Amino acid sequence: MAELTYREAVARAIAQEMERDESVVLIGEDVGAAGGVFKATVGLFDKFGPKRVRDTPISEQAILGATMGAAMTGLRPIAEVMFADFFAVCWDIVANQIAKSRYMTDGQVSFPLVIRAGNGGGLRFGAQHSQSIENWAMMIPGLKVVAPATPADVVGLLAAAVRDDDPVVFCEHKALYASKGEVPDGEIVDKLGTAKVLRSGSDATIVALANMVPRALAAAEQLAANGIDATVVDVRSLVPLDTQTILAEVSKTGRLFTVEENPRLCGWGAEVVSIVSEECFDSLDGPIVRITTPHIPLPSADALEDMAIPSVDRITEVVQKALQE
Amino acid sequence: MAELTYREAVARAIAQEMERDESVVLIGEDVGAAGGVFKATVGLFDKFGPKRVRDTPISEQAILGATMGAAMTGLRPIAEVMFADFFAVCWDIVANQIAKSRYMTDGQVSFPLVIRAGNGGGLRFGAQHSQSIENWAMMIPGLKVVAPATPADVVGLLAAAVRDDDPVVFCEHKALYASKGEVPDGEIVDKLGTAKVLRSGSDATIVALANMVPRALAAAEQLAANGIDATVVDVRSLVPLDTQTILAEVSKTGRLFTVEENPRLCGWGAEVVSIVSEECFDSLDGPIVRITTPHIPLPSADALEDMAIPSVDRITEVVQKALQE
Amino acid sequence: MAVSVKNQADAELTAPPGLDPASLYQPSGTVAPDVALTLYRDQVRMRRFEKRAYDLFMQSLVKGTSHLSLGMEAIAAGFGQAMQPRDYTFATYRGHAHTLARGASMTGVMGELLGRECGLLSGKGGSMHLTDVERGVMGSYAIVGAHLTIALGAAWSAVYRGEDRVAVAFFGDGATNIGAFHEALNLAAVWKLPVVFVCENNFYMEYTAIDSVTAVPRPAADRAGAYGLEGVVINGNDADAVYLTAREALERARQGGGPSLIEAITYRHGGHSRADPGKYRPKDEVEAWTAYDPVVLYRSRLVAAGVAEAELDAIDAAAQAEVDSATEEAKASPPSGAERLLTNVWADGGSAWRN
Amino acid sequence: MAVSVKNQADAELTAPPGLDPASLYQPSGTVAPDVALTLYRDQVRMRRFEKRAYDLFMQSLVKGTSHLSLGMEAIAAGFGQAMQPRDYTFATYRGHAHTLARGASMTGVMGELLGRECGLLSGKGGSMHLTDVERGVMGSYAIVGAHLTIALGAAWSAVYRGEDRVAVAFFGDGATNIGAFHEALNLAAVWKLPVVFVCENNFYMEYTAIDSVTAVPRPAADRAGAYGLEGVVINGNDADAVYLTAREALERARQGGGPSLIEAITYRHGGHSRADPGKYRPKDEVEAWTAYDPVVLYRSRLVAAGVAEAELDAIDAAAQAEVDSATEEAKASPPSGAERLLTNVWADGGSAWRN
Ligand SMILES: Cc1ncc(C[n+]2csc(CCOP(=O)(O)OP(=O)(O)O)c2C)c(N)n1
Ligand SMILES: Cc1ncc(C[n+]2csc(CCOP(=O)(O)OP(=O)(O)O)c2C)c(N)n1
Ligand SMILES: [Mg+2]
Ligand SMILES: [Mg+2]
Repeated sequence: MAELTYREAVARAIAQEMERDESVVLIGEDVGAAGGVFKATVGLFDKFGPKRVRDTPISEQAILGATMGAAMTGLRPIAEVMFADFFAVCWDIVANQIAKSRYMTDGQVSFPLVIRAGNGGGLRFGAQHSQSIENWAMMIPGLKVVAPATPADVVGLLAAAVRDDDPVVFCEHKALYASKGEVPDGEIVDKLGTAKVLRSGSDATIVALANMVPRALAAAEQLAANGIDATVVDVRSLVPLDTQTILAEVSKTGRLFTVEENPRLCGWGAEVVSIVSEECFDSLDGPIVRITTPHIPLPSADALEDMAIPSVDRITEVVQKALQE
Repeated sequence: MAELTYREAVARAIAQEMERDESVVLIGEDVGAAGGVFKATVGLFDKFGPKRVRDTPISEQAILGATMGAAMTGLRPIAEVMFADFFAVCWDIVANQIAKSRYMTDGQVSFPLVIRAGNGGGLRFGAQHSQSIENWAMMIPGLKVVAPATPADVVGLLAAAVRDDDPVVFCEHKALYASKGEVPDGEIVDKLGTAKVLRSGSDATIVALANMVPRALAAAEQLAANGIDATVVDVRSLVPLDTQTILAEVSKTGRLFTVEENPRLCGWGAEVVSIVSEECFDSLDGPIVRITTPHIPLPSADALEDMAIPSVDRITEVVQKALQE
Repeated sequence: MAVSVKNQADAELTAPPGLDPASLYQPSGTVAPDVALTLYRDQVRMRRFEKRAYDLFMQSLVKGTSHLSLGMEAIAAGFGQAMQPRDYTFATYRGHAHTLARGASMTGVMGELLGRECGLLSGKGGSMHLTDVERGVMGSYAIVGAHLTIALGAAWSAVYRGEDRVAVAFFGDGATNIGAFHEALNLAAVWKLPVVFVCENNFYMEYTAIDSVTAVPRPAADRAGAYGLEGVVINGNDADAVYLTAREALERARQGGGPSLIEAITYRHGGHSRADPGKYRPKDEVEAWTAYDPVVLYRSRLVAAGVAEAELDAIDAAAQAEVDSATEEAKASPPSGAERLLTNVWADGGSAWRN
Repeated sequence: MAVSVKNQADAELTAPPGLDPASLYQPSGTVAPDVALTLYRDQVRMRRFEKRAYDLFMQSLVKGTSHLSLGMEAIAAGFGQAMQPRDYTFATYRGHAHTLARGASMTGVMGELLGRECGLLSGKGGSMHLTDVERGVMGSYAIVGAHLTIALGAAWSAVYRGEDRVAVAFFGDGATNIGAFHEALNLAAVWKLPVVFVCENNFYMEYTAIDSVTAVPRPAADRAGAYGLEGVVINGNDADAVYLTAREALERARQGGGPSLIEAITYRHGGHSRADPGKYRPKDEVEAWTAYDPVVLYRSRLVAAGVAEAELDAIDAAAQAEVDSATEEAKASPPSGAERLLTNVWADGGSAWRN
């Protein structure tokens, strides 16, 4: 058991997999000698050398194209897209090529690759460096999507993603890189498609992801102080999605609240709400409420950004108000 | 009153606006002399000349970048992205630049532009030329999104989009280009953000978009024959979204069914379901059901593609089964 | 053999507009007689296949769209012969010929166009996405430019494993103006990757002339210098020139000499795709290039070299027979069935996104 | 004046590594005395502003990130003087200097870095997105390459209206390897658009040396030929060279001569951004370039030309005073308030997406 930061957990997971499997390589901008702009790949270049850890030009299409071509010919590449917002400059490779080619060829090719990206807001980087893009990937058939909330989950889920034979978009939350957590010693491999129930309550089920998870837990404490006993579920993996756990937890409380950092429309929360309102309609005791960032680009000023992204207090207030009605 | 094809309606709307306003220009690949690969811009080059109708290289980023820069300096450009799937090669310009710059500059710049694209499947073009990408745009704050189902709506909504001072992603359904419909004579300007109730029933409310609209109407006829009286709503505009009409129509029947061509996850249907299950939960008499393409890339073979996209029969069966339960 | 013959044959045909013999790269070496016959056979097979494909569109047995290589066969044939079985092909939506050139089953290709179970992709990909991994055809890609970057990865992993495989990426003149082209060429050069980039310059994008939208006269060759590469222009209608140039570039790549960029001048006899009559092209240009037919050129060259007409007629007949039986087999194959709709999204064979 | 002085001044400073005086383009014309003083003043204003910005980061009064032009001031200053008020500037995330160069309020820029109401963008954009449309600053863009294509549109609409405006797009060496660069340069050349593309080559991307990831030695100039343009390399630390070259390129663009691509060699004194100590750079390289300081160089040149030290000291003092009061005003301005959170997504001033 060691205490690691979220960013150290990324490097540890990659090292674990690179040691295990020669075919695992790392590619991206400044990921090598510099150890990554978020310092999430520190030490890997020294440990595995320039053949397995490759710095690239600012050419995201070439980076992900090379990643795709390498994956279809025997390697298991891990690519870094520095800020998740940059998926927009290489989206064709991700959404049209990587995601579709296995189906289009009826299985002739597979894409055992991982695309890591610094995702999410809270660092005052402004609208072009702060987006939560997990729904961009979730809406594309053929992509798996993971977004861990703790260092331990980073190690286990990233290792699982590397071992998975399908393409995985791995969303590392920038605001969590500095956060610390206990991580067991030795090899860790988690399972994709499994949500975690972090807290069990009887009054409401709060489903959250990534940086919204600690906030949902804190809100649950505030709610408890006000006599509201809430369940908190960390979705962890959007594709595959652990609907069974979510449906079961919603059935127990009869009330569902989703907490999303992404802008309002068409987020993973809307998908969860839709599944629940079709599949456990009868166990619902009241309206389903989504707590999200408003449908606006993220502002840069700290004061404004803090108002935009769901806060502990806002989660508490919304749940409380909804249960009182 | 004249009968026009959907593709002719596109050209008529553009001509109407270019005649009215010198600042309206058209740009894209093969849109000029060739009249567009879907023949939706036939006649415009001859009528308005090479200064206002410009053919471009295969450079979608440059096309939309130029469109953005022109819009922020006084023109009202209409850009064509030939197949909507190609948004993936220029998504940064659309999602990160055009959509966000007005907010980021607190209103110093505006983007009165329209991006037209051939959207949707049914033409056996395969997974990279058949996507319905309206949700790609809907999830990005700062973009308006329109998807007409009839030639008359094409003229009115495209004209409204051109006159709108914000960026509008205008989804022209490829499978509808050859469809015909009556279009009133003279200038036509419709209103963005208005849904249309095409049929009023008492048993179920079916909400559909673009090519799913005629299918929903046909299904409603089949249902009527089986004693089920369904309302059919054509959403027409996803952003702005006419939630009032949708909520009102759902309240009347107590049952909501959405019909989406896009793949299952995070579509506009999920957004509508989420709004309804929060805002008119009490008037719901049963589970909300989404009818969508499965979460797969679209296959090319006609037999397979027809199984993938919601058909009239499938809509009928799903609604019937749901109401029987 | 080839060289002398070439001069004779070329003398018989005047170069069409846009093809400046003086500016062409002259590859070294000669073409062995057996290779020459194979080059002829492959071009004829492609020619007959594409003609049949066209007929089947017209009978609307082939749905959707399709992009033919009629008139451009020499490029796919020349590279097909020069490549080793272990090499990788990355083609475009215009990839029937390139797929056949690697030995893919004609029935499999025809079946894919028809959306049948016997199709290379079981009908799930269609005409624009032909793939036959066992024969090194790593896919056909329908978004302009993308596969140029994907080819980098195949070359990279070969180098990583110490295998001397080369990736060959075919693309059109229009593709030279999209961003992915620039990123792919630069990274290939920086990493000295074994990739041969082959621009099939047929003077047009879909309906727009390339010179009207390109800042330099030679869309690929005039960009080579931006990547520290040589600008090589060859006669894309001369299978020998293609074969010999390909052999050089492949060998250089195998030796660790890095990527090459080859611009092959050619012309499509028909329109861009099924829907297109190709009216935007000047009549005399079309006539001159149609006369400068790679198959006719090559046949006359072989005859001039002393190959018996009868031998060539036999090759023609065999090719026609192959196309006929492939057509029959494909037609006899059932349409892809429901059982395939939800398979092979994931490596586990399924498409489940939830539990 | 400039020319003779230049030789003297340059003699005093040895060219740092990577700057080959022989290979530099020599613009024609000379710099008028009053312009020279303005060039000095602007460089000093930028220098003092950036130093203050750095201090405010260290006091974490500036949140988020920020990219300074310390050591690169001559480029923004030279273009700022050569441009007409009607011309358009398209800058990057490293755009404080370029925004100030067009006359934007220093308080507005400082306020934006601090996230205050007085900020140019009311704190909604931040350090990476400085914009001042009234002064022709059409925005600062934080995704590498994008604004090169956006500049095309500003130039296009100017031409469309018959206005003789020019768009100037600044970008880094690393930006030359992204697809948007290629698409923008080609279309600008084909349409002969009045755009001046200015590559600020400071030898590094974020932490990676540009020569380790680029196929040619001069990332911008060696690509010019791919677009039918001339490769022009200038001393980016010499405000006169920048100013005179800018004037030529702007004039050519105004006359309908189309785009230019200028590579200005320079160096950043600090790291890439707030977080970066810049350790990846060789010590002697940093020392040589820090010594080759554009402000020091220019001051000594003016002194050599007979400008009184006292006059220059007065300029320095005025610049410092301007920075001090801008800092005070910005600090005194309240943080952007809730009332702005939901405004200006749409042209109607609001953010409603539903009724
Ligand atoms: C990114 C992108 N833009 C546009 C298209 C539509 N399109 C398909 S083929 C084609 C023309 C390509 O021309 P060229 O590269 O010369 O190849 P050719 O078809 O002539 O062989 C275009 C514009 C596309 N498939 N992808
Ligand atoms: C498409 C994209 N990829 C990566 C980044 C992250 N990034 C920001 S600045 C930068 C380095 C840019 O280097 P250069 O173009 O030389 O400009 P400089 O910062 O040196 O002025 C990178 C990689 C980005 N902003 N956009
Ligand atoms: Mg072509
Ligand atoms: Mg740089």
